[in-house]
Amino acid sequence: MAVEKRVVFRSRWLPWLLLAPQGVVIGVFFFWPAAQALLQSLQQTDAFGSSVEWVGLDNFRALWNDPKYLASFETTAVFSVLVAGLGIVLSLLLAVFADRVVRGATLYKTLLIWPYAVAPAVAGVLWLFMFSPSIGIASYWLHALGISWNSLLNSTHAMVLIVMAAVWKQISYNFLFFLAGLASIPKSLIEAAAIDGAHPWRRFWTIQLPLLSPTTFFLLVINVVYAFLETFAIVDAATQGGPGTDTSILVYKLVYDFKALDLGASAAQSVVLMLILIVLTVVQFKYVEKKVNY
Amino acid sequence: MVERRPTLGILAHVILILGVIVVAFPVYITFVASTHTTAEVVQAPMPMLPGSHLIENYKAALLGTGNSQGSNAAVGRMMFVSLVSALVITIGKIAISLLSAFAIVYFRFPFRMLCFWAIFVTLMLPVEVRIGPTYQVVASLGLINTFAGLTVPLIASATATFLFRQFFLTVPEELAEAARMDGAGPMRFFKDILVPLSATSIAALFVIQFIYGWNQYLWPLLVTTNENMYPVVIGIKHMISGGESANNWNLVMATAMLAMIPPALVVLLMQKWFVKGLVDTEK
Amino acid sequence: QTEIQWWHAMGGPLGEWVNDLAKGFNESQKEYKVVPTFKGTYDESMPAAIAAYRAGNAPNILQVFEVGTATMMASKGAIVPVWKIMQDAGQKFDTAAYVPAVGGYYTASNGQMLSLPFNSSTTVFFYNKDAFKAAGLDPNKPPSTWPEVTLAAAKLKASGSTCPLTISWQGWTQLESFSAWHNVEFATKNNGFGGTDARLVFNGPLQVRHIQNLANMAKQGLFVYKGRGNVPDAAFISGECAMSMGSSSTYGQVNKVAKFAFGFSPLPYYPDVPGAPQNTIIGGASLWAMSGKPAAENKGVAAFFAYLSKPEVQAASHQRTGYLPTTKAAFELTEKSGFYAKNPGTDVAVNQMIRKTTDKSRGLRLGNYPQIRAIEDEELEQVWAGKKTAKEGLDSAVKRGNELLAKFQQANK
Amino acid sequence: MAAISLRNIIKRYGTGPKANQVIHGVNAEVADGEFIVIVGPSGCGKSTLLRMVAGLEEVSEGDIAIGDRVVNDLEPARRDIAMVFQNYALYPHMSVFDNMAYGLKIAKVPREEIKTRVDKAAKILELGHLLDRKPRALSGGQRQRVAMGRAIVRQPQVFLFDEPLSNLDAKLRVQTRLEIQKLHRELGITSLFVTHDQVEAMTLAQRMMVMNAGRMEQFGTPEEVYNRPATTFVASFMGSPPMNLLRRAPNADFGGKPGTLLGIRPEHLQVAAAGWALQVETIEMLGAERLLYCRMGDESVIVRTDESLSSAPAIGATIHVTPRADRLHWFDAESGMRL
Amino acid sequence: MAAISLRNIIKRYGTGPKANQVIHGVNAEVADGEFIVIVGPSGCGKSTLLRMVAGLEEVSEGDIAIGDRVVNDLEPARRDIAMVFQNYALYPHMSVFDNMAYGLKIAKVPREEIKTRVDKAAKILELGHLLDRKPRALSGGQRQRVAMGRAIVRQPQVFLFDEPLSNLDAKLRVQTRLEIQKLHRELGITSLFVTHDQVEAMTLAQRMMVMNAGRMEQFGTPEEVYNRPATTFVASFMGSPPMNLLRRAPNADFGGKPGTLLGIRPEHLQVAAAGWALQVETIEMLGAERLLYCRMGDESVIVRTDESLSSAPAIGATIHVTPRADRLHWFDAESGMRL
Ligand SMILES: Nc1ncnc2c1ncn2[C@@H]1O[C@H](COP(=O)(O)OP(=O)(O)OP(=O)(O)O)[C@@H](O)[C@H]1O
Ligand SMILES: Nc1ncnc2c1ncn2[C@@H]1O[C@H](COP(=O)(O)OP(=O)(O)OP(=O)(O)O)[C@@H](O)[C@H]1O
Ligand SMILES: O=P(O)(O)OC[C@H](O)CO
Ligand SMILES: [Mg+2]
Ligand SMILES: [Mg+2]
Repeated sequence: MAVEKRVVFRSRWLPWLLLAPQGVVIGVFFFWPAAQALLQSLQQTDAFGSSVEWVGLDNFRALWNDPKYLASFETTAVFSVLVAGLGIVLSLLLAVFADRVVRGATLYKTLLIWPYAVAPAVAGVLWLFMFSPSIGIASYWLHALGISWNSLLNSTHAMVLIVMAAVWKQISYNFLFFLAGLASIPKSLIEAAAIDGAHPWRRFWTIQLPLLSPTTFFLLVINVVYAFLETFAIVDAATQGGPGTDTSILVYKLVYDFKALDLGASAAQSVVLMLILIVLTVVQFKYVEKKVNY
Repeated sequence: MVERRPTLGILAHVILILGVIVVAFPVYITFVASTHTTAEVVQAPMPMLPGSHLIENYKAALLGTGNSQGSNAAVGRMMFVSLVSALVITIGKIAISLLSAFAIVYFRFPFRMLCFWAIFVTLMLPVEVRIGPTYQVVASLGLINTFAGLTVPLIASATATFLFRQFFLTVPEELAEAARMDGAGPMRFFKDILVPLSATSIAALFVIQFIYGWNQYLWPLLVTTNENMYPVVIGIKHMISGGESANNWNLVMATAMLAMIPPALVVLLMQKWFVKGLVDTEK
Repeated sequence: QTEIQWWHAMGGPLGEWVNDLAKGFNESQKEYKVVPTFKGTYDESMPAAIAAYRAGNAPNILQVFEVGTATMMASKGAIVPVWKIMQDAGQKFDTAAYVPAVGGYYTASNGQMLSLPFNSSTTVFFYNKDAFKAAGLDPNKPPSTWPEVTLAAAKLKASGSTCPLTISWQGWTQLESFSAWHNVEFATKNNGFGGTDARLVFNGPLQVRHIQNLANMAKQGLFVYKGRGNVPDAAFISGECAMSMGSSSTYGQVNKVAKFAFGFSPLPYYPDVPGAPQNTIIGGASLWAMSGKPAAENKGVAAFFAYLSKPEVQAASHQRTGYLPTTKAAFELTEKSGFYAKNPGTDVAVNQMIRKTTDKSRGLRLGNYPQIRAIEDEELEQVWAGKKTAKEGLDSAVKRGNELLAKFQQANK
Repeated sequence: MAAISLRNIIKRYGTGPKANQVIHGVNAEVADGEFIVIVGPSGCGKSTLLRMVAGLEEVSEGDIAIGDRVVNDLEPARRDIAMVFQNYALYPHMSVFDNMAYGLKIAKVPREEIKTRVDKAAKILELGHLLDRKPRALSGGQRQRVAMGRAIVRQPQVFLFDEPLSNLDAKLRVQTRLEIQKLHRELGITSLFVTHDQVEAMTLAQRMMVMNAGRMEQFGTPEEVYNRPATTFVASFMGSPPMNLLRRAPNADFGGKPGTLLGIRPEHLQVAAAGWALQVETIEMLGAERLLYCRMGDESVIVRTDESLSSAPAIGATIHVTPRADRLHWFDAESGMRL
Repeated sequence: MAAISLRNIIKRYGTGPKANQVIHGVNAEVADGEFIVIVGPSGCGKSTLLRMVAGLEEVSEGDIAIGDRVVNDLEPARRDIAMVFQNYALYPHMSVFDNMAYGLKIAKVPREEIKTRVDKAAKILELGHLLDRKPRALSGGQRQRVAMGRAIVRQPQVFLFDEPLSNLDAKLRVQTRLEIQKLHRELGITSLFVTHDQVEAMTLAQRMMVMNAGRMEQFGTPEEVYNRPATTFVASFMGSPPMNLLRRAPNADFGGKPGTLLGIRPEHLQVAAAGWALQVETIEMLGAERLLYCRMGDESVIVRTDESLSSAPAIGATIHVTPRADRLHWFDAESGMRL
């Protein structure tokens, strides 16, 4: 991958003009609000904003002193690792096999891509509907299998439920990217490896997987961000953070506190979350991409 | 195929079929539920085969005529709102990302990489995290209840900018040089050469962003105060949010199916381009 | 025509009801037009409205669930008290016309009513008559005390029921209403009516005893936890659970979908507690008039409120939705029409409410209450799961809840 | 090392009526240790043939044997072959060392020996200092050598080359050609080498297989092919500039009959005072010699002359040439077969 | 059409202490209508020079004039030049017609005229039937012609070619070379043609500029360059196989002094009964001739002989050669300059 273009157009103002629309949008609707959030995190206000008090780092201190919030980090870590990990592994598995088969490939692909169209807000409801202990078809089957499914009181079941729903929602997206990545691996490499005596399994590990690493890396970033930020609707619909607070991931707590009009706490959490993500992404870029590039 | 292994072929089909079952099952359940009466759906276990109320349920969902249907806005209008906002978001994102990626790849200017990172960081700032203050901004710009308010704040796109940048880096430099020799200025090159060449990447992003736009929930809920401006996802939530009574799951599911059709169509129609677009981008 | 914006959180069939109310009003006069808008669930519509208020876009009328009441009241000048809006518009307004447990909930300590009671429900007990019959219980004699409930549950279980009892809205029914029903203090300062320095005390001996009781039942499989909020209703409606407790407003849905004979009755109580049963606490929501609106619109709001308070309108709503009649007149009207006779059990809720309230049963007025509800849910789940004893769970809930109250107090000085 | 036999090989892509037959029955016996070049124009089926030997394509009909095993149903890995691809197909994420060692690692060759073998190959190919680099940090020629190294270390029975030089520039091509020759002399491994470049074919082949449209037109040593082309196709394909094939007038001079073609190579036409009269149309100077593109009636004739700058004819001038009588080729005009 | 002058051209990439100077003062005058080939090894700065003329790179020092305008600060489009790129740089999404017409459209040439001009160019290049195709549906040779067509329709004053033939296979390269020659004869447009292939350079150039490491080593006609190379670099770069440069023993035979190198081309060594004794190491058959790679003491010597198959020496045999006395070149061993 070329990193820079040799030829460049020369203009002092044109690049700025080209960046302007995106710049305005991110400035006005992303950075300004983010700065506001930062500001709010240092304040204590009532819901209506009629009394504003500067409290310095009190909101952060309160978070730090809240064992539930700290526990939520662990929950989030477990959840994100599972979602990103499973999401990537499963979709890779499907993509590798879909790439292999000749017959019916298009049908498989179509059916696997379809769920991508489901809204997260609806996805949570769907899964709840399937796994609801009273009317859910899946929990009914599980009971029939002798597993007393109870995502309401069993933390593990609850975690499994939201992980499944979140992975399910993301699997098509990952699948598509992997499919594309696999298609871009020159066929002659696979042939060369076959002649070198590598069997399909070995070939996958030593050739295809390493060559997919740019795709995997991209998906890793996207999936971690997804698990951290875009799963609110799923958790809200499926477990509401329960049982107890055992599935209360950071973003769930954040949006919940926002809904409960605890603005200072919610803003402080936004700031913490952004920091975590930025650090995570930088780390991913620094360390993972180094290994990824070839 | 570089080897002859029937077992592996069978394994591939087995895994794919399993995958399809797991992945498509919720959608199937949705469909089945949308063909029964409410009472049938809430029995445990619910029926596994489609029932006989398909037409009646879908008619009710589409026209908003179900006897105890929650939302009075028929799905038709909501679908329209969803469509317009999804399209505006999609086209907007693609347009501004194309421009930014063009600037970043084809020009040299101070703070170039800083600009790129500034755009990239927005990945970490989804609506959920900045919702309150963003609402303030939109309100003070008078964009409440407008398509602009529904769409513009969501229009920045780190993913699209990133992918376009990757793609532009693979476009041979000689094309730009040839265009310069032909007398094309930067914008002319952009319009005549770069954009047409990006067609497959654009298609890929179109799918991703369309679905993103179509599936918005929290944001539209906040910036619209008029049910005429509600997208269909809110409509679905409207039908299931009742605090008091159990839901008309059959109609909810019928609406969910209806709401799934346009994005599913976009996915299916663009599938070929989509994958190809991503391939081009990857390299 | 002056447009009145009305934001609500009524989904499903209730959305229709809200629309019909607006239609009814709009057709009854020419001057105003009420435009109802669904703004998501209770916990979504309230922050949306408050954000809108801060941006100068608030609606005229906002429906707020009962647990948001303290937040709304504490807002300095964001709302116009209902008595004032009625007075300014010259509408007749008599606080005494309201059912005491309903009106009291929304009335300030000085006796002035701040928001208009709209869809008020309360906690009731419902049971599956077919299942009772099958278990050898008298289908026409629902258990009225907790010992009886336990006994019935055991019998139901013995007859093969996998879920003898479940509970909706656990915090509301088993802590809040339970405390009021037994005339026990839930929070200091008259459950918060006396000021923002109120603190939770629902970890008292009676509450601990009751929750421990339920935990034991859960362990024996007599009580089966089916989720937060109203989710467990579905388990009753599908016939899985034989007994349940929840909102009176569930009536309509049960009546429509259930394929078995069912009965509604008052909440069970502990017979050894003096003063029990007292009255239960309301749920649901009330309507708030937002400030900063032109006088003409406020007049429209008042007119609409007056319309909603009409006994005919009230009675019709009550009969349609299962929500309480908020005025005594509406109750009487319904009774006279023979509705209760035709639909046995529909009067249970009203009868639980109509009594005179005490300081411990008037209701709750606590800040940050949506979060406190969540804490109750979280801690109770730990108890049901056997991870905490009732005492530990309630102590922890009280401690965490009190931190939020302190925060609220500080923010609303 | 092993002999290879191709027995009536037929290849069809697709099945049923839509099947597209691209190889129409090729028979050939390659001796143990021989260096065979398969040459022919683009699309004639060279790669397909090679890939069938490699096991990357299935054989539709006929048998392929390596040594004395019929390998039709053997997986590529089991055929004990190594292949050098046109685009090298180096593993981009592995170092040069790992690229070469990959096949050995899979074969579970002990570490020590892998190192020895790779080092030896690297030495032969002068890649010693590049072993730690990734392929993208190599020049075209170096990549080519790595690809070759990867094949060498395997010590296979058969080497297959699919146009391995076509991505190199002219200079490098010549140089690598020599290296391959040297290598084959040293290792003596049976090799099939595909190219469409006839200079490559001539210089490398012990025997060459000239293919056209899925058929083998001639199979012989370069000398045989050059001096006694079996068909007009071979005659005009081998040799640059190609052999002149004349249909008309002068044929009779040498006893040509109607329905025959006279073939004469450009270097076998000597400028003389008298003889065929040609009109010079273009002249190309190639340093040591000069090509005259001429016209004789409606036929074009190419003449190759030594450099002798003083006597260069002008464009448009008429020159006279005489063909060397001992270098005439006669073909049947219909079938193109040598007479 | 116009003359081009390069006046003391210097090019540095980067600025300040990290600057990397790649062109070190090139001076050259190209006459109106001349066909100049710039030749040299990879990385010597050929493309850089060409791109400066095109305006795609800025000139660090010195002036470039086209006609009588100094064009240093002129946009590429204003210089009235056309360029053919190595990879053709055809717009993949436009038809052949649109590819050719694009520059004209931008220049707002009327539709009618665009059509006339493109048709004319297409006719010259025999592209008439391909005008509606997209580039990806064309063969390499056809793409090459489209790239040329795109340059022609512009009717520029100057043509620039940056290795336009290197992506073609050998056969096509020869053919296209002829076409370019023909075209230049017809249109007579001043042309700069970059290549690192010396055969191309020899056949195409009216004059050639041999570059090495950013310097121009010789600028003259192919004959001059071939027959009187100005430096050892030129001597060994031009000619394939390269000129033998001998440092040792035999020099004295011809009056060589210490510190000089004797250059002699492979074709000027004649196998004889006596003379220098060489040991044959490798033999390459090229059809019409044969190359003998030999060793004489510690120097390697290449000998080119005519095909005469009967008398082919064996590898390892010793042969005797005599150099043609009129074809000897002497160079200073230090500076490499011709003496
Ligand atoms: N997978 C395939 N499916 C169908 N036809 C194919 C396939 N691969 C090759 N062909 C056809 O088979 C014929 C021979 O192709 P092949 O690649 O063997 O030619 P080649 O001689 O190697 O040409 P080149 O010199 O261009 O590489 C061609 O006509 C080609 O179109
Ligand atoms: N943009 C650039 N920045 C820095 N150095 C460059 C740049 N472009 C070329 N160079 C250097 O300038 C020198 C000359 O490069 P140029 O491309 O002109 O060589 P060339 O003669 O065209 O070689 P080739 O035959 O490989 O195309 C090389 O050493 C190259 O590394
Ligand atoms: O379901 P509802 O409307 O009776 O309301 C329930 C209450 O909000 C519980 O607090
Ligand atoms: Mg081939
Ligand atoms: Mg170059």
